[in-house]
Amino acid sequence: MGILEVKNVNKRFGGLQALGDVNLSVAENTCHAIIGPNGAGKSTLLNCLIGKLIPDTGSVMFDGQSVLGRKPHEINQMGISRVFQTPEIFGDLTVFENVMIPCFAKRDGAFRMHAIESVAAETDIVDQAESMLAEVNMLEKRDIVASSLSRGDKRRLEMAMCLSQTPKLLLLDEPTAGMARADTNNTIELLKQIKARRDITMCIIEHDMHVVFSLADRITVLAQGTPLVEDTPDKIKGHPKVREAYLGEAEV
Amino acid sequence: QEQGFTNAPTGGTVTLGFNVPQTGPYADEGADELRAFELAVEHLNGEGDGGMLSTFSSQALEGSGILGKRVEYVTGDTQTKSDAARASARSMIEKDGVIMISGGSSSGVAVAVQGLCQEAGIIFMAGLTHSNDTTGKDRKANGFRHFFNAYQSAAAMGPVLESLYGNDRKAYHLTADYTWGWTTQESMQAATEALGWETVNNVLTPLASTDFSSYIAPVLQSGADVLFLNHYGGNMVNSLTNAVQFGLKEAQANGKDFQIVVPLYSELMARGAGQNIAGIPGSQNWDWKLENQLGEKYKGTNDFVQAFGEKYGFPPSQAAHTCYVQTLLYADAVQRAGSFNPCAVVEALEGFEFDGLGNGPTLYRAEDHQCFKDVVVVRGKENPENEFDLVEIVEVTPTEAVTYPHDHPMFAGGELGECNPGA
Amino acid sequence: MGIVLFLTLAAPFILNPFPATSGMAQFNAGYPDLMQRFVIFGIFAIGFNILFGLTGYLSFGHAAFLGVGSYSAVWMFKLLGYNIVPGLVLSVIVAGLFSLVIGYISLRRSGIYFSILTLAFAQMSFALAYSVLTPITNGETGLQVYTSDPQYLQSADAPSIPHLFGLEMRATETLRLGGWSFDLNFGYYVCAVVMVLAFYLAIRIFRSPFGMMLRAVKSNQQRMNYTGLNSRPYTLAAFVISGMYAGLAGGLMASMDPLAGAERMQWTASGEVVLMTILGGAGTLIGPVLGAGLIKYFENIFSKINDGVLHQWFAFMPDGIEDLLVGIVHPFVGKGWHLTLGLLFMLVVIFLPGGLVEGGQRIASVFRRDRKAGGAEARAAAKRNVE
Amino acid sequence: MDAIFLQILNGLDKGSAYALIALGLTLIFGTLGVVNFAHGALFMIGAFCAVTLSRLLSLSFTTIDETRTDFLGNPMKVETPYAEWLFGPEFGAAIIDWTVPLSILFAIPVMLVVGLVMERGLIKHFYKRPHADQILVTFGLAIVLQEVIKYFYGANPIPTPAPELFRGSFDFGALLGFEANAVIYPIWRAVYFIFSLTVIAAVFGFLQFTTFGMVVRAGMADRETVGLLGIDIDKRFTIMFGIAAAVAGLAGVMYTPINPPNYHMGMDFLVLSFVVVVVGGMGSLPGAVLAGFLLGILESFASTAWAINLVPGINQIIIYLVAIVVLLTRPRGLMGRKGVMEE
Amino acid sequence: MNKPIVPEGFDPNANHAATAPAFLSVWNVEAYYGESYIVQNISFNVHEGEILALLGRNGAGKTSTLRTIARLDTPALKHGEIWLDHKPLHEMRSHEAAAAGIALVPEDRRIIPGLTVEENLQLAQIAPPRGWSIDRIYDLFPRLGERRKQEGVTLSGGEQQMLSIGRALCRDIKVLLLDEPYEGLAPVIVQEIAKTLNIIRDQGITTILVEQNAIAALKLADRAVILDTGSVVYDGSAQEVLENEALRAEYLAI
Ligand SMILES: Nc1ncnc2c1ncn2[C@@H]1O[C@H](COP(=O)(O)OP(=O)(O)OP(=O)(O)O)[C@@H](O)[C@H]1O
Ligand SMILES: Nc1ncnc2c1ncn2[C@@H]1O[C@H](COP(=O)(O)OP(=O)(O)OP(=O)(O)O)[C@@H](O)[C@H]1O
Ligand SMILES: [Mg+2]
Ligand SMILES: [Mg+2]
Repeated sequence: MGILEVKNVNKRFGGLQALGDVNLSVAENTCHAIIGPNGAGKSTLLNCLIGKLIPDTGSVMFDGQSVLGRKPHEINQMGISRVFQTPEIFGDLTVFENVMIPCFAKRDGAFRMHAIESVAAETDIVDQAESMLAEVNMLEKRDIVASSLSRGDKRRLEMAMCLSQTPKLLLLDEPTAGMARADTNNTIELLKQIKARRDITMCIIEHDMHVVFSLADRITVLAQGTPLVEDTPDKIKGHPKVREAYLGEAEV
Repeated sequence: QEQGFTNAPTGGTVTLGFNVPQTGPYADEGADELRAFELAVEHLNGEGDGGMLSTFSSQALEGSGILGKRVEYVTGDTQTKSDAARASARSMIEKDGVIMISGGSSSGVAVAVQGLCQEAGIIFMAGLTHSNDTTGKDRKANGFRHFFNAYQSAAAMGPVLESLYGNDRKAYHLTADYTWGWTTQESMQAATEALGWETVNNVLTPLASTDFSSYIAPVLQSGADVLFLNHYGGNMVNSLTNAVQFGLKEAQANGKDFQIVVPLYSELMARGAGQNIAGIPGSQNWDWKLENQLGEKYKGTNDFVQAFGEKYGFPPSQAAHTCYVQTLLYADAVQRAGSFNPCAVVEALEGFEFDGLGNGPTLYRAEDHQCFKDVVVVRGKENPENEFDLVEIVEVTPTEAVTYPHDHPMFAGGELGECNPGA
Repeated sequence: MGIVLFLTLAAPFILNPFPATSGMAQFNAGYPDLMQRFVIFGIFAIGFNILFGLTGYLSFGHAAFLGVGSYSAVWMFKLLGYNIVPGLVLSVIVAGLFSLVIGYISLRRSGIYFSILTLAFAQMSFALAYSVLTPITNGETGLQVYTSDPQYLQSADAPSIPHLFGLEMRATETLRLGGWSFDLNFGYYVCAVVMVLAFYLAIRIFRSPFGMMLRAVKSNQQRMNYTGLNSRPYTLAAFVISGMYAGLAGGLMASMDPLAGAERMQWTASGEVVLMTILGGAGTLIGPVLGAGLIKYFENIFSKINDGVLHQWFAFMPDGIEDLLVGIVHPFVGKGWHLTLGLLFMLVVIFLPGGLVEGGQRIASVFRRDRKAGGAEARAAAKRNVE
Repeated sequence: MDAIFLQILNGLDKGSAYALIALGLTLIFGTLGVVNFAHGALFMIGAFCAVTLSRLLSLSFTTIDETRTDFLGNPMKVETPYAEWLFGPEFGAAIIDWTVPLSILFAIPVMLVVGLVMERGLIKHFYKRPHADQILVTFGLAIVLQEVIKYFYGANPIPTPAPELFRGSFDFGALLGFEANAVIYPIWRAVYFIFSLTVIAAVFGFLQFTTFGMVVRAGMADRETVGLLGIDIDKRFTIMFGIAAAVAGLAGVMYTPINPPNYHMGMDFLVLSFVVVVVGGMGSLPGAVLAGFLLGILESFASTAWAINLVPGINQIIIYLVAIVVLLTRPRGLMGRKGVMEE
Repeated sequence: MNKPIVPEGFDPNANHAATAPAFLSVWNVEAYYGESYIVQNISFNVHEGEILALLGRNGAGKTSTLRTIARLDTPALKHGEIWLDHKPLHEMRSHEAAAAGIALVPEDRRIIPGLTVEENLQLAQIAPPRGWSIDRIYDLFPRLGERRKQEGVTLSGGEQQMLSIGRALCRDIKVLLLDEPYEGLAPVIVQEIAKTLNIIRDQGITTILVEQNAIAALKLADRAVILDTGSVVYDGSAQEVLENEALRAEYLAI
């Protein structure tokens, strides 16, 4: 019984069957990769997990509770955080504030009326945010307005935001796309450390096979909305169907 | 040097405050009032030809200012909003040190400013305000109204309507949905029902309406044969224009010619309605043709028209007239009382009878500070010769017919209170 | 903060820079009514800015709360007596409840749809207050206290105008120093103290985690929800707080001048506070207060300059030139004050995109000659150091 | 039955005014994304085009008629319009009589120029600025335009009658077999209705059957990318603005015989037209038109005596009530597009 | 700003000096976001029909350089000249540059909301000159053909990338500026696009390719320019970078 159980999830957009009978089970404290061709439904699946979309049929259980019918913020409070495919950050706020907000959300829950105390006085949050920024190597950019970051930096920031919540389940939608190779490697290292250190389950979507094979414990290949195969990385590498539908001649 | 009341004038001048709408829909009316105020100040200071000073029965004023002090004035913009009007009035009192405020082009504003003057302890000489409340429910010891009111309009129109349209009529009222509209409608309904007319319906229209077609359209179907437009200003222009568009003026109902009545006329607005007002009856406080057409009784009229016309090139409106007269009446009262003290002025004005200010013999009634005088009933001219000559006088209803007891139910509920001299 | 405290306390002197007898006395704004208006609208605008400046939700119906506040205060005067404390308390409470209801419904939508919802509620309140609700609001005339009102708590010796435990709002001490005269008005100082408190509270809110959350709402509401924060209660809280500020302003207005008119709730009044906030600089703390002051200054000072005054000013010129100058200035003052105001709006927004505060900062930075700071960073810094 | 019919007719002409104003507004506000508080002023300027033309046509020379006297007793001045003097009394009078329809020809170029100047000179710099700044600048502009008009024409309404031929009313009910007088309808309002349908159809045609509409929509969503595709979006925005100004102006011209124009008529319509556009849904032309007619008809019904008796004050609030109900049940108004001014 | 030290033996501008006449030349270009000086005096040349790889770390200024060449409003070009086939791009605005033959595939794809896939493509063909027909785009990316009526922004990330590239090809272009075209694409598609780029090159279109996957980019490119904090630190053959470990480690950290 995995921490995340997706059963028979279907999602249609008009005439298009974006997800057809998806079943997925992610074991606790593992890293599960979902790969597949463009438009296979990977992001759609994640959207169903965080309440951005509601599946037409099927069930999604996290930690023994259903996430369906809950609001996005409730789902997050259950312990699910997501890094989006196109960076979703607070563009008008500084990098530092961007990281503080999830820290507050973690500590205070979905709403708290702390209107009189000053932000600077919340030392535990400030410390937490600082150490998080240090971890992703962005401490020197802390006072920059997030919207003027370069694209790679925005991604790193978003990752920092999600990590600072110490979620039980971290969903990563192409976290290293657009990142310089060096930073990609750093990110892999970071994620590996976090995985080793913390109580965390990860679900990652990536087209960069280097990342996938460095991190994943198990891989699901999705094609046209249905899981093609699910197996260990080694098995997937050589799988003929996967090669044909997805990898092509790519060396992995 | 006088003391013991708010803004007691020091030095050789005394300052009056003229608070009129300078922006918004009534800006032109306000501008006309301001012209009259300026003219009055000129005359008080002995400049110009003296206007009505020579015809005014009191003769206390001699063109040397008030009590020998030169008259100065400040102006303000009421924006036709109670709040803005009070702000403007307060600045006149607190900053400019005025001893009297006059002006206004709506009853809401007049009542609001009158209340303020009462609290602050200065005199308020109302300008154009027609609602019963100004000298009824909301009357104040420090406030005075020369202009007539809705009740008097109705009382004056009654006999005229009877003679024009007979006793067997069915009336339909469209009424602006606020205090003035209601009091006017109430008064007209009472007056016409006394004639034996029937009231078919009364529909309230939002003040902010610009188009009245949906209110006008059902009128012909309702069985009514007279339409009362209890509207003023822009509302009146539009509702009348709409009514004419819908052919009500040519229509037949119950075998009679359909008629439209506008209880309160305003020359400026009549200009806005253009040809549509031809033949429509209504009431006025005063008209610049009074003396020419009805003779000596209304003396003063021509002197005022002459002075005003010479200076500005066109005849004055009733709003201008009432503002001019109010200024003179105030100055005269101070002169007679020998003091600027508001309480002395109140005493001098209460029960004051005068003549020669264009309305014939007039009484400032002590109980409610309302003037009692003849009321003019007019009708839109069929072929006006120019834009200032839009109405013809149908009749003048004598004072007795428009006088009512001060505790008449339509005016009940108010208290003058004590005169307040302020600090 | 210190500056604000100083400015408000010294306002009677600062606003009367010209001797009472000079021609320029026309420009003096240091008389009680206008000073009270400055701070009251300042409070209104500060509150509005907590909603608009922080969350970006543009309410076009805030005047409704101001109006409700005024009505509540006057009703307290009518029922209990002229002490302003119960009036102020009730006006804040009623405005808070009213804004809770309207906010709860309107905040289901965002952007322009939200603006129109708030506008619709306010316009409905205005229309009804003007007509159908006349028994409660006294319609066009405005709600006021009559001698026949019960005033259950009014003791015999208490003043029959608004007062604070016996101290009259209208009480004014006039200080004459040479040609100058300064009005020290008790009502003004009551308002000023309230505004300083309101301003201080706003500073705290801006710097608090709550304030940061509100800015996050403005920046990216989606992200906020996916970060586990429920944006609705945050926006609703901001809405109610700003509604209560508006109610407080309304209550103070009634306390300074015990009459509450329905026009206070009209869309133009709501629009006015929007303009004040933008004019001064939305999202800054002091900006809205400056904007409020400027608009009220124009309304009260420029509208009172008539041709007579103009002639007086230019009297020292030769006649021909005098008439010419008067002719040139004439369309912009007196009944033309709207024109000047309109031009001012345009000039400010064209040349000072961040409002008056930005203008002030530019001048300051010219003095400090630090032009190196990157645009974005400077702006961020400005936001943090708002004071 | 006839009463219902009558109110629908009434609603239609009210609605056509709303629809026409909202149509112009939605081109600027819903399509270009500029919160244009000066739109009412454009409507007003259109109306004053008619006033101006009528002033021009009735420009007169003065002769003194010694036989009559004016109110001060001086000899009377008699004014004869140049038009009558030029074209002979009859034709001259006919031209003056037809001022309002003639004003259409006059207003189109004037409004286009006004629109272009306004866009090039001012609005252009505000596309990327926050909506709040747009509100401030266009509101300022609206005040300035109003005050200028007030300076020249005063604050009073100015009667501008329709041509003799179109004055008065006709018994529309009689055509349909209702009893006489049941459904009376003013001729000019019928003209206004037909005119507005024509303008609406023309604008729809232009935007529907050319790619112009698509390009402008795209440009509003993402100017930068549209520029990358070789399209000079600025020029198209300018044209769009010009069209919107012309539509607003025409609505104003034709409105003058219905109610005499005054300098603040634009402000009176402003809030209402924003409500109409938003209820129709941002960015949707059909939505704006539909909402215009819908609100017109509902307002008309709410003004009937029985409705007011049923719910006192309903006529005061109906528009806002409907707006609230629509916006709460349909998140983006009747036909709004996603993502337009939702933040 | 401290200028990066150019390693000994390298003349950053050597290559561009040697091979004249250039088709597209970027001369001493400086560009700013507001007050921030981002593109710091950059010069390089591109020859007709060449693929140039523009490489560098995150925040090095690659995107900003491409945006400057495409003449977008930000960053603002404050100094320098850009010539395309004897036409002064630096005097143009973006739509004029586009008419002159520049096409940019932006890094965030910039699919226009509210338009369908097909409308997004049609939009590219409104202003002349036109390039490939829409059908030909559909042949290249069949997925787009299947989704022609779907709203562009609801496409999956990879599909959007296809649309963005397709949109550029809809125009008759001389220079194609590709900002991270492989991002978010499945390996099979990456291989497809690489082939397409070769086809495009064969047609004589010049390409500047910005790509984080430096190896893939270098394999495709003829020449490479490497940026660091807004300045050119290497300008030379792509082959050399591929082969020179030290160089890669220094500037690309690979
Ligand atoms: N709102 C929507 N309306 C219609 N179709 C949609 C919508 N959202 C997604 N789709 C379609 O559903 C399919 C799955 O999309 P999804 O974003 O899940 O793909 P993906 O696997 O994440 O692909 P990629 O790797 O390219 O990001 C795509 O073909 C997409 O076009
Ligand atoms: N709109 C902006 N305002 C201010 N600074 C910006 C803006 N956009 C980018 N920058 C800054 O310009 C520098 C260069 O950014 P650019 O986007 O050109 O980098 P890049 O090389 O494309 O990086 P990446 O590989 O991450 O996309 C960065 O430091 C970034 O922070
Ligand atoms: Mg995806
Ligand atoms: Mg980039």
